[in-house]
Amino acid sequence: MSVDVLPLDASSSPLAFWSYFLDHRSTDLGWLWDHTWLSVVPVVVGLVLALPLGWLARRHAWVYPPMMSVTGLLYTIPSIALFVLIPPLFGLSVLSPLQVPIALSVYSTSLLVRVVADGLAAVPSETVQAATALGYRPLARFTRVELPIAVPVITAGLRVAIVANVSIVAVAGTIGLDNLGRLFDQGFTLSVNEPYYPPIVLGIVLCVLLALVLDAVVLVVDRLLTPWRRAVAAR
Amino acid sequence: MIRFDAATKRYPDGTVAVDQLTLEAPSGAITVLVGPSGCGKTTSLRMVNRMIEPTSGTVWLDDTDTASLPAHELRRRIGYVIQNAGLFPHRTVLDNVATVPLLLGEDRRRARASALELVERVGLDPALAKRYPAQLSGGQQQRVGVARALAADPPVMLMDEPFSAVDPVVREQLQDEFLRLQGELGKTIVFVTHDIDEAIKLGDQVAVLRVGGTLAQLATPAELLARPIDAFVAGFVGRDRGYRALAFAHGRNLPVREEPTVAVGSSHPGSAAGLAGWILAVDAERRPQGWLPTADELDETVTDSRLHRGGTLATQGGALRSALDACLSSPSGRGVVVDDDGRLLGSVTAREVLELIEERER
Amino acid sequence: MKTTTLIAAAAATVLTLGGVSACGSSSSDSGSGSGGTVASGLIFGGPAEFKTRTDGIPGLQKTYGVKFAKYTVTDTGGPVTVGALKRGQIDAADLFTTDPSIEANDFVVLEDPKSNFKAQNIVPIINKTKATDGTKQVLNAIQAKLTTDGLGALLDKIQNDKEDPDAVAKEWLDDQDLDGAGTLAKGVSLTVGSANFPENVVLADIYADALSNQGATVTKKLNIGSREKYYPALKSGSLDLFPEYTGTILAYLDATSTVSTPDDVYAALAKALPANLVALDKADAEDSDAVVVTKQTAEKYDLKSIADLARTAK
Amino acid sequence: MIGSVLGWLLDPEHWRSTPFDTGIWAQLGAHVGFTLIALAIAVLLALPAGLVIGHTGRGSWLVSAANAVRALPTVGVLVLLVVVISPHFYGRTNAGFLIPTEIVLVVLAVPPILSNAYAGVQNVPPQVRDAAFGMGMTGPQVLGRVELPNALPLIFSGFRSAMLQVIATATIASYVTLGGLGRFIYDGLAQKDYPQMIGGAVLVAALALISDLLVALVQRYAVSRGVSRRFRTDTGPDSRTAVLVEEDVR
Repeated sequence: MSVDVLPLDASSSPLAFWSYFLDHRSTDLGWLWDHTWLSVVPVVVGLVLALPLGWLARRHAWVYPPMMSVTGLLYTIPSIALFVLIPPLFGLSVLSPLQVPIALSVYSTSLLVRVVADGLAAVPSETVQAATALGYRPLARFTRVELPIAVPVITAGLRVAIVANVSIVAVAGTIGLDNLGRLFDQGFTLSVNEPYYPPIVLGIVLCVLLALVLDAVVLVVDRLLTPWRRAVAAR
Repeated sequence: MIRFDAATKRYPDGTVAVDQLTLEAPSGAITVLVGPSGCGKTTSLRMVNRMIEPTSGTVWLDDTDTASLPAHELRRRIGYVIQNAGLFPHRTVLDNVATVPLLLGEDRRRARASALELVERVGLDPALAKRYPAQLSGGQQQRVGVARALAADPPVMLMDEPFSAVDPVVREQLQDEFLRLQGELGKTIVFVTHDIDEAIKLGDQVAVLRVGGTLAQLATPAELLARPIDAFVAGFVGRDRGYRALAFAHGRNLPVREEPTVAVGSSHPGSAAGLAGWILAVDAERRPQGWLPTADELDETVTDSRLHRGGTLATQGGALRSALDACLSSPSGRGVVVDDDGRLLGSVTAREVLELIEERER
Repeated sequence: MKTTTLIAAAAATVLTLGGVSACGSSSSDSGSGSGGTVASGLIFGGPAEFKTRTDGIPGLQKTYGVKFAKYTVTDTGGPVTVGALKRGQIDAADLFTTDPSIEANDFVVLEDPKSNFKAQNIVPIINKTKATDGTKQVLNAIQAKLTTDGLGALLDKIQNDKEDPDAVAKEWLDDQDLDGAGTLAKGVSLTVGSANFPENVVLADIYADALSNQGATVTKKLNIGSREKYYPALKSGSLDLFPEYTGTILAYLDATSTVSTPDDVYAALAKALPANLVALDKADAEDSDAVVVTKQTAEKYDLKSIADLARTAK
Repeated sequence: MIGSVLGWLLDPEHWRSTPFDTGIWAQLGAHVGFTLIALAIAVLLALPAGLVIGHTGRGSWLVSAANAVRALPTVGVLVLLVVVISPHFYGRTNAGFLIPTEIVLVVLAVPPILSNAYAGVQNVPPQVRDAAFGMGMTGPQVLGRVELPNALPLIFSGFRSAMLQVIATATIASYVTLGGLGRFIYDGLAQKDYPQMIGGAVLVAALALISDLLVALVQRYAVSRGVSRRFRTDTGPDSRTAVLVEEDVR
């Protein structure tokens, strides 16, 4: 264990968040990292699950309404309840770090299934017919024609999901799971007699920065995947 | 009467859409603004109801400077029809048509009643009145658009490419219907199109605009075809304008000759001797049905399936263009001329039509 | 009818902004002139589990005949409870005896002569496989030096001076001459956990730092929420060491237990723990639940002990 | 597990309030109350703003700004506001906690309502707007009689999304001592009463579902068939445009 007797910082001004960060750098960076992967992994899992499900909902019209009802229903379960419900359902230990990513994957999948289905629905039917006429088989047509065209809609959904996740992960911090939400709990606990802002403000600042950075990453990926849109925009 | 007086539209970035346009659209007539894209024809039109405000110059509506009225009051006096109709998706056909009367404060029941009349007047089934625009075809929507513009009985109508989003067959129907309606109503109309054929067909006068928003030529369609003022207008009016000009030359003194016929369904063809290979088949009302080759077995019954139907028909009193076309499209070389009810009058040859044209040019 | 109930409830709970009125206790200021007890005019605030715990509301009623007008769920001796009590949203609260905010706000701790609350001595609960002689020696040495007042002082540094719990822990070890480097715990690798309140965190830091100084490989998993979250982890072996309180852990393991003195509780705890867990020495330091009121309330009703709450209001 | 949850839900004792235990009816009422207050404020703020921004095309940065607000962590903002606001309220009032909670819920509800109202007006086909002006409607008439009715499907979808988020998020009111259905979740957790906790979660989900159905019903009657395209002859899927309206945290 590192021997770090930390300098005392008693300033409770909201602007003291930076020196608070410097004082607790290693812990805070650890929580930032936890927060990051907890936000990202579920979106990746959600996308991987949502692609086939969304395709199915698009392919068979009768699948769409029930699938949207189920995903919509899952989305209404409050995250705090889901965090607590998941361990017994999945046979995990109560403290398992997996409960948050699993719960968030449920949300991300719910959100993205609709996005994928609607994104595929937005592919012009002439394009699909042209691809079929050119001899694409269904799978190749899906991966090489329909999916690329649906990318803008899907990335729009990904941006929403990832930003939402950053906020939901913080909720898990209040029940003691490691991430930036812990800063809120800390700040709250230390605000017994008078407000102690630095950890709270630091938490908000880091969460917002993280959300913005992750959002930007998705945006960059979107740009890379759809060069034709840049060509149109540059004209 | 609508008068543009040095009307100019210059945008902040310096582009000039309409440059010093001076033009009069006489009352009761159709004035068509035509030109390539970027010529400012739509901008000019929209300056009339101030959807676009002129940068300088004046647009007069009879003796009123349009700038002197509040824009929305001005617009309620002017019918406005646009491409794709711009119908309100959330209102039924009837309520779309009743829009302006309701805006003018007319009582709802009366507005609807007169709207229903108008729906019929533009040639729509009144059963469609309760439908929503999304349930109509493009042509039907366009008719509703016209009905809506007519609802408050405005003396002036502005029409911005109203028929360009429908297929050619429907477009022609709409154009004919429009001319019929204008024959009854006699509105003062400014009509924008990029289609020179439409301009020539519909316009009492046609204003050709060139890119940059200047007026190239204002003339009647016949004059425009006959005497384009410069190379731009000539190029825009098109290569076969000499032939198209025949559409404005009447065929009253066409030397129509009697044409031997056989009746469809008869087995005795009558005398086919001396005919150059083809005989005209008619029905019981003497309406031409098609040509029968004389080389065929003439004693067999004349049936529909044996007829050549290539020829077009000309009407006596119609344009020379249709007469010449009837000759050129007929397998026998003899153009069939009918009366207004479609009954056979006789035939004419291309040579005879050309002689008539030459005679007139002299 | 149900709609009416709903609307009425919505209005009552949201719009009156009141934590009151559910049973018509008009306000604590007017007292209840109708001859009720002092408590029947007061609103009590505390954690949700205090409502059902044997030594919570049921215990207060059974032992002292105290019945409050209403119960408002706040938090577990945290900022919400303190703030609500300070600002008059509630009149009496469940706080912990070591809480420095009691002194800071001039709150009055009501005596508990009939020992309704179980003894709450600090006790390390450790996984048997990690309880080597060396680790026992290190931890028991700490236990011997922990006092209630000392704990309050540590907490004050964290809560009011905003010092880092780990720094406070190191400072304390230094003050107590317990920070010497050594090899007593060499070769032991363990994970130390704590609940998410400062006192528990600083205790875990003290244990962890001392063991680390003595050569153990220590992983900290601090600020884990409530007992419901961390106890299963402790039991299953993903946590090895946890600072606990004899009374609450006993109540958690055996809800029916009625013992309350320090030694009885400690003895009962030893029996109640599962085979893989063991309790080391209990410290003198105690952090027990207490019924706390503001100074004004105490003076107004002349309150010294919990029993006074059951008197007829004047 | 399911049986004990059902048992908890079906026990009439749990629906009634006592001085010590607020029953399901009362907490449901409180939850609905929090939600209605937040939605009412959010609609009053965001709907006119979104409509006007969409109509004039000016101030669209406000929509982007509101969307950026989604990046704020809900819990963090709640804690911050409680710490700032609650010390100013004394006596028998929960205003010190209610106000922060409502602010958080309003902040959550504004972006979807605002951006969908904006997008709804923006999505009105330009020729429809052109025709409306061309027929002599004034700006407010165009907005009220043409743009608003055509934007309704998107406005409703934004409202529904906001409502679901608010209902789900109102549970964290209980994190700062307020009532609402979150009470059962937090109390159940603290009291190791898992049927109560899951029952609370089920109630929240049910409330969300039923509210959504009710609003869907209102939408059916409020939106012109010409816009929703629910024609009797049309057997195609519901054409409600599901614009991304970004659910957030609960």
